[in-house]
Amino acid sequence: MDILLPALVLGAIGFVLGLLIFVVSKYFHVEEDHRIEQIEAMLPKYNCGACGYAGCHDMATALLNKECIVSQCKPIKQDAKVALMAHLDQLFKAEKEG
Amino acid sequence: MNQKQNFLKGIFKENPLFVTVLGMCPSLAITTSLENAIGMGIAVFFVLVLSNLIISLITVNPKMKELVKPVRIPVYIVVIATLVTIVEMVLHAYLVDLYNSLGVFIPLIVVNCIILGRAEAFASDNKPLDSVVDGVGMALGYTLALMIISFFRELLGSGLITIWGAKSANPIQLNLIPVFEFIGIEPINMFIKPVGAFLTLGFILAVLAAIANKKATKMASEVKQA
Amino acid sequence: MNKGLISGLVLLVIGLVCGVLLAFVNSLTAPVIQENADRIVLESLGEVYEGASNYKLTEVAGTGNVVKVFYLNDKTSDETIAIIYSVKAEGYQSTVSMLIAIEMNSSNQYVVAGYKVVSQGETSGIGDKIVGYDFKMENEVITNLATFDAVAGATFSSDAVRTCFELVGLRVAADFGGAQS
Amino acid sequence: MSVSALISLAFTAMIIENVILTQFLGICPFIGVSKKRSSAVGMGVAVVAVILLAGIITWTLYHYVLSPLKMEYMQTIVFILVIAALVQMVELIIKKMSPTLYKALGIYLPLITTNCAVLGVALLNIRKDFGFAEMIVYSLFIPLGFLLVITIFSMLREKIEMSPVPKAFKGTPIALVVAAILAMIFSRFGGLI
Repeated sequence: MDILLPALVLGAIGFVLGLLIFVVSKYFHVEEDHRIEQIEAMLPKYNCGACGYAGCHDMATALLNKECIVSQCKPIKQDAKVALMAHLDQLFKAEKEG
Repeated sequence: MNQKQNFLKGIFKENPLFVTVLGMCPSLAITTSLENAIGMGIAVFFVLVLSNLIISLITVNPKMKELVKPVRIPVYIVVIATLVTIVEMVLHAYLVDLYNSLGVFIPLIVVNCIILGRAEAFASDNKPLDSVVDGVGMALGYTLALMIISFFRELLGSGLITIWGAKSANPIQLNLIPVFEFIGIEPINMFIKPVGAFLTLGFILAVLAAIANKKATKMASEVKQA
Repeated sequence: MNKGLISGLVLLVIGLVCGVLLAFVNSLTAPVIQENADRIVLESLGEVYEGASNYKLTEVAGTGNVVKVFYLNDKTSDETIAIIYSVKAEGYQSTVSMLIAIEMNSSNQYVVAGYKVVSQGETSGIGDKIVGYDFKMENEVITNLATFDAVAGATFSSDAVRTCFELVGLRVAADFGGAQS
Repeated sequence: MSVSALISLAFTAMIIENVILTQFLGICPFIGVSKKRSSAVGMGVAVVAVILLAGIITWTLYHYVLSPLKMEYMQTIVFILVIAALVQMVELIIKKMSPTLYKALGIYLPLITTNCAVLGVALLNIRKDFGFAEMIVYSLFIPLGFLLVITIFSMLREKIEMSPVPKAFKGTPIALVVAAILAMIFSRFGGLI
């Protein structure tokens, strides 16, 4: 019993929070520029703030608006950095043509 | 990347504290003595290696990875928090002095960006063995960084470095007070205080930046000559 | 299956596993932690009651100005040997905290075995003399405050100490009786 | 606890035991998000809101759920889960409800899960054995101290950006040296109480 109760409580908390987050994210979803989401997915998602922006989402927005450069992200890995730069180049090119 | 590079990158090229500047809070707070730094290093080592192992075991199966994906951050947090709590309880039971001097910074390992960062950036995309090696490298790099900071702080602040057993009859010590006396100055108490924490880390980062700058200019001139 | 339900279930499973693990480790370490904590308390209690560490310790939260009650029981017979009270009272400008140890003598009277002012913030040089001062209460029956010797010139601070003894005197009989039953 | 004791607790929490300069909690956002004054203030206000909310919730949870069930040892894991979920939900709700509030405050919320001051204050409330009133005062004035210091610090950094700094000290190193000087100043306030 001493072992079962904590497990149940922790499991229940996890279950409720998981459901809650899902429900909230569904009903409070806001349509956004999908390009930001793409860029954000390529950032490390540490949300450490070392770049000077408020989290990776904010930096992704700034990258798209050409307000900052990829190197400002401190923890990003080298190969991810190269991939992200290429991705950004493509995006900007598409913007120019379109 | 071979295993050796994977291991060494945590210590030098991607040192979590000196290069990516993550996990600064505990590294400033508990580096008042070398003993604390080593203790913190061991705690982080245990948590980081095991969390990397467990998370890579969860995500090594593509089906599981897909299943966990929408809630992966909470899952990582639960795994990390469990490991941290285990470390906390073990320290509380068997190393009370260390537990007391590290204080609230043991449970705060949970929010140390290094651990969540490695889980997200490395362990979730790599095989268990690679992840363990990565964890060992990163934890050693972090411990090394903590030891360097605390070495300077304790040395300049008290002139006496005690590594183990401060209360026992013959602790392991490095006594440099005679050197201070020879030069004719007192140990600078300020370095044990918060001021010293910021100052020491600032100067170490500056020295590392200076070395990096020098290397860059050297490389540039070599390129020019060639 | 519903996506939200799946995320909830994944967290449920992880929570269950981690909960079991934590409870298991806790069941291993909790006794050791308790023992360590008791040892530290007993060491400090040893200052007011010699040989405190030879006994089994039971801590009970007190009521009102009696902060904590420490029962020292014999390890084998579980008989209450002594009770140490942590009490506080308002002094001249601060709260005075004391530890007072009481034991029963051969004629079934409750006598003071030792006492100590643990913390105070009284006027330095006057009121703070209560630290380490001999109030002539050692080995006296707790309800007999006639021998109580106040610090000259520090009425309020001494009164706080006196109040501490009175508080203990009021409840000591019940505590000894209560612990044995 | 008397009112005067609460006031002295508030002063201690905000100035003398300043989160950043003496307790070293929340250093990462302190160094990271202090390059511009506007974002520093936004971050600071978000921290105040979240720490107060998290403090109240975790304190209640501890005293009415964990403590009766004798599960005190699980505080770390429960607290961090609740805080992380709470912050994420608040962010999503603000985003939908009020875009203006989201711009000013909401975008700083993701940083808060990795801000150790939030979990730190929640744990300290328990470790220091606070009652309800003390907990409220502590969880309000600790982040106010954060707001104060990060605002001062961001103004200093805006000036430093334009000053000739040795090349090796550019960026984080000089920021840490400035923080050291600030810490030196704040350590003197200890004499006031």
